[in-house]
Amino acid sequence: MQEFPILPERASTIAGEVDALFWGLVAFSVIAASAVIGIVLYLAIKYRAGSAADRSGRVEGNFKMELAWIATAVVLGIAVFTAGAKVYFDTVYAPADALHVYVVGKQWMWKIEHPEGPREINELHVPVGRPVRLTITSQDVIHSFYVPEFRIKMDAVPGRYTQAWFQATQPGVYHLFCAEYCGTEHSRMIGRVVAMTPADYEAWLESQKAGAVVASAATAGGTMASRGEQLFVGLGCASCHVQGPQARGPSLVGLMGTEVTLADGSTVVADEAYIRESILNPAAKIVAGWTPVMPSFQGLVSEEDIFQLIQYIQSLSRPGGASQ
Amino acid sequence: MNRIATAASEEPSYLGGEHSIKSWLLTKDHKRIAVLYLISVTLFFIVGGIAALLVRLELLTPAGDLLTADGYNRAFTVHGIVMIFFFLIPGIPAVLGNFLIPLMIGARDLAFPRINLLSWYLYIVGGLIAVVTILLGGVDTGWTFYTPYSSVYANGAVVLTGLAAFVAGFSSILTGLNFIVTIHKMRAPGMTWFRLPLFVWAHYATSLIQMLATPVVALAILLVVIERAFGFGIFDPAVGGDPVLFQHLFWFYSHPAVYIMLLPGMGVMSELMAAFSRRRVFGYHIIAFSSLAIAALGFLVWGHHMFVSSQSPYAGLVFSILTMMVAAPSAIKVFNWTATLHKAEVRFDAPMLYALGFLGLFLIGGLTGVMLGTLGLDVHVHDTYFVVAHFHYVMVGAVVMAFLGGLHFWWPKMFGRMYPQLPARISAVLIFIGFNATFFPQFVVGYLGMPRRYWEYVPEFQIYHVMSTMGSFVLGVGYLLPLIYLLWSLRYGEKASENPWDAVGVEWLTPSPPTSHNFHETPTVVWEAYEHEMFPGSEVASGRPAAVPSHSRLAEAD
Amino acid sequence: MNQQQTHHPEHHIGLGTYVAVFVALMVLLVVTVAMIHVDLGRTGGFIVAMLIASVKALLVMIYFMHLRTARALTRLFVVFGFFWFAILVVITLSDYLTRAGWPPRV
Amino acid sequence: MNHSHTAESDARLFHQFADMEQQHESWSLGMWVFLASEVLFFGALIFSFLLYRSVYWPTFLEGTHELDLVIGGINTAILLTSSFTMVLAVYTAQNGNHRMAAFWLIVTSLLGLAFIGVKIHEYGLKWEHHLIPIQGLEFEWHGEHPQQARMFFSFYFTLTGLHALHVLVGILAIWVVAYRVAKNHFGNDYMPVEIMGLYWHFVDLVWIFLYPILYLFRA
Repeated sequence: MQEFPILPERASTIAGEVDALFWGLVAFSVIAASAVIGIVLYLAIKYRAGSAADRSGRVEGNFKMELAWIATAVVLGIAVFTAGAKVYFDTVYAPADALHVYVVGKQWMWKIEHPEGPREINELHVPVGRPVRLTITSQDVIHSFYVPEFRIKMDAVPGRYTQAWFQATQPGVYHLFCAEYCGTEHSRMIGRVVAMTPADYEAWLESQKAGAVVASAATAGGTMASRGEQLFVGLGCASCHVQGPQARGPSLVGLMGTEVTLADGSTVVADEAYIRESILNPAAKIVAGWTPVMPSFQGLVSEEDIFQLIQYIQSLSRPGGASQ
Repeated sequence: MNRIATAASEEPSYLGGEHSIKSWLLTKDHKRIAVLYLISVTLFFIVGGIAALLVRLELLTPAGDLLTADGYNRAFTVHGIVMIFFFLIPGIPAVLGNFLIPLMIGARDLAFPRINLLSWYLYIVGGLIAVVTILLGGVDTGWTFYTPYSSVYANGAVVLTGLAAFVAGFSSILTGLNFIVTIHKMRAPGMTWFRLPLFVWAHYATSLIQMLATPVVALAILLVVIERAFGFGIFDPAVGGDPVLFQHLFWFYSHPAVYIMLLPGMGVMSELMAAFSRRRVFGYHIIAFSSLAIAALGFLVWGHHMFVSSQSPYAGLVFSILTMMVAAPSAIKVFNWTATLHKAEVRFDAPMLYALGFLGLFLIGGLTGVMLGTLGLDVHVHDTYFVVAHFHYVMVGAVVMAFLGGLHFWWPKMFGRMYPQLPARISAVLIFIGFNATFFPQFVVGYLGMPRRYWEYVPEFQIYHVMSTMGSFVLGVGYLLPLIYLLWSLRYGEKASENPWDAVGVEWLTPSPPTSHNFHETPTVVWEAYEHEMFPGSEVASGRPAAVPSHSRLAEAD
Repeated sequence: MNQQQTHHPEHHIGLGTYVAVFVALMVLLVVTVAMIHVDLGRTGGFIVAMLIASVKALLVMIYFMHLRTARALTRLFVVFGFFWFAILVVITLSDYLTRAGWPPRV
Repeated sequence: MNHSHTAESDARLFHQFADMEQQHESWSLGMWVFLASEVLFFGALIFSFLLYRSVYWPTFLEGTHELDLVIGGINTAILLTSSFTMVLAVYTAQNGNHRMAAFWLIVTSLLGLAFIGVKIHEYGLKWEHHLIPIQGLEFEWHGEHPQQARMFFSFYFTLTGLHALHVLVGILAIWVVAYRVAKNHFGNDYMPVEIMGLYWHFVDLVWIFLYPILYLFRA
């Protein structure tokens, strides 16, 4: 008889918290349920028709007890809510120094890309002990990136980016599922998350880079940023977005994460979603002082291309990034 | 012992009269319409059950070997759509509510009999469209129709299925409309709001939800149908539409819809606990108002279905705290039902066993609902079999148990025949055991991470699916038993008296089965809810003068 | 629960009132159209237009639909309808507004 | 189905009601409860439209300019007048003058038809300008974002289409009621006309909100 699992492995920092919350609620439920069932059976048997129990002084209602019961239910509810919310907020905002990974859900496969360059299908290699931030989107329908052993889940919604993060604690191979129904092969859109010691991870990165050089130029090995740069030139972005007088578009050097004032006076933070929107729907947010001449690239660039362009633009903000 | 029943015994019962097709298909008698609903609802339960059986058989093995992937997706979609729109939503209100509400409040019929018949015809038209789409291959979108899959990528008859759901929804609106007006305007003299049976209170709250929630899902499904037929792109992200807006509109109805299914069950539960404890329900007013509280709060919590759907964390907080509040009225009801057993005379007839089964399964369903409403936990268990187990515990465990309990309780009144007690008790216990065997393992495999709607799954989950499928066979047998002995009782069951369970309620004053006009004269209610001492129909008070029949509404007792 | 009202309580809304309400509605129609020339900004224009529309709606409901003489129960259901619509709007906006500020990022 | 016919001209009391007053109140409450559910139906659609308008307001602005403000205004005036004639119908029915009531009902339905006629004319204009967002039809948009413009017009056609459908159903119902009032089927019972009036006023109410939302936001 194969091993009889009751709980998925605790392979991420928050897994322990989620399980503690779960066992707490299970314990509370078992106590509450057995208390009620116990009382019901006791009363039903004691006062069964024909039994000689004393039935004088029947109570039709007791407002104080009712209020007490309502109060306990509400107070318990708030307590459970706060416990749950605390654990939840640990899963929402990723720490700043997190390793960044881009995930694109597509009908019936997960395409994962590391800034350092490796691209994987239905596989995700991550180092143990370091937070990993996922920027997730979908190319067609709604999927959901779900790693039970890490207790994280986040929908991949087409048309926008969603965030999730985890920090693996134990090396091992864990399940990757799609949790939102997405069509015929929904149950085959699964894969593996391989958590490795940092040394193994570095070795894996090197092997990926080496392997990539051998691969054809078309898949253009090297980092996402370098692939982004090639796209930046290939698609003609470089002809407008340059520094200096003949620029017809705002310079993108040092743009990432800064405040941008728009033509209608409002300001917006230049994050990934802003760049994606500006590529696909340029007229939505026109930078102050520039005319809306940029054509839309809707349909010309895939989700991976946009990720690579974002990485390239991000690399322009880091000192010593690729020169323009 | 002059009762209204004896005065009207020469009149034929509503079943007696003429038996032509026209007299049944064009009837305006709420009791006949209830029987029509009972037959059609049972047929759809069987269709949904077969789809469930296919799903369970497929999941016996990790590999997809019984059905193709597409076949499996269509099977669970048929199971979802048929069970929810064509069994659970009409279920108790259309069968028991239609039959009993006029009787319980001393009215000759519902306020709008013709609209009641129209409601049944809309239900049948919706049902036929659904059956046609199933024969055409059905849809593979799940009963939730999430966009953009349903509106752009799905390749089934989504337009037809959407119309079926739309028409069935409109039938539900009309039933709700009928109940609200009847309960407000047609109560017999003396039947004040606080003398109403709790069954009627529960249906009043349910009708409010039906009226105020169903239009929004009617619109959401209509938009999906229009988008798919004309390519409007309202929910299509490729052209800038927002798929999450569909989820908001859909769940704005679909969570209150959960209470449309549950509240009538709670109404039946209150009646059964009162009747089989032979005492007034503990805290009558609190139970009545908790039904209204559930109806109102039920509208505020829909976002807990969308915690991980790119909904903002702030909205997640709002929905999670409100979900905890909606749990309170249900907890109060359980507390009051338990307290009703105190100093009672509990009889363990078949309906009471179903009621106790309801209590047990509803406890587990309710408490796991609180778990799912907790943000930290829902991230892990959302869209897994943990959720599947939760809503089956509440929808199938509680609601179907209450439906069967109510059916067994009022069967003698509806058809004038008593069913054999032993097989009824056996089926109640069998359903309880079979149900737990089917769905408790799903909690465990859900927490292990088994996602919903999976045709194939990883091998280590198989042990739980095998247990669940074995349990589902026991559950299946448990559900078939009542079909057999209840139909058997129609011909061979012994004649039932007016008040076989010695319960309190105006419906127990009429003959079994009642005459087509319910009451020779409108009764006047002089007893409090569930007050055996003052109730003319109960053995305790036998020999006292019957309820004074009054000729017009204005001649009032109080 | 028994009401001793006259047989036709609604009778006392006179023809004159109806004509006055009708004229008011027409005037408000002209006003709301004229308002587009007054530049109040996007949200300002929206609020004013909705206010005028609400006044027109109230006029129709109170006088033409006889809410003025209707029973409290009927008015309750009118309030239910609009209140539940408000629930849908307010709580759904709690998601859209906090997603990424205004305008909501669809 | 026995319903007591006290006198030919007297109203028809259905068997499940104890007296006429209970029947009247039930019908009135029934219609109001139904209208409450319709508020949710149109409300959810209008809310969705406003949400999209707040996100894509530049393109929706151009879409609004595409709609003819004057035609919309005329249509609103027509519906307001029809509400007024419906009130006259109810008023005359209350006074027992069922012939005049039938007349005003017919006038109301004719105004309804006029509204539908203007609507068809407007749709014709959109057809000529190739602004029908249905797939397969050529959608001509010289502005910035044709896809968002298509969405504006899909909302426009959904909103006005569903409303026009409700107007058509109202017109058919008016004809039935008008015929029976003319044939004096209801005797001195004005309630059927009143109920018809409630539905018609609601349809007018929806348009009172649709007109500014679709036609008037041009700033």
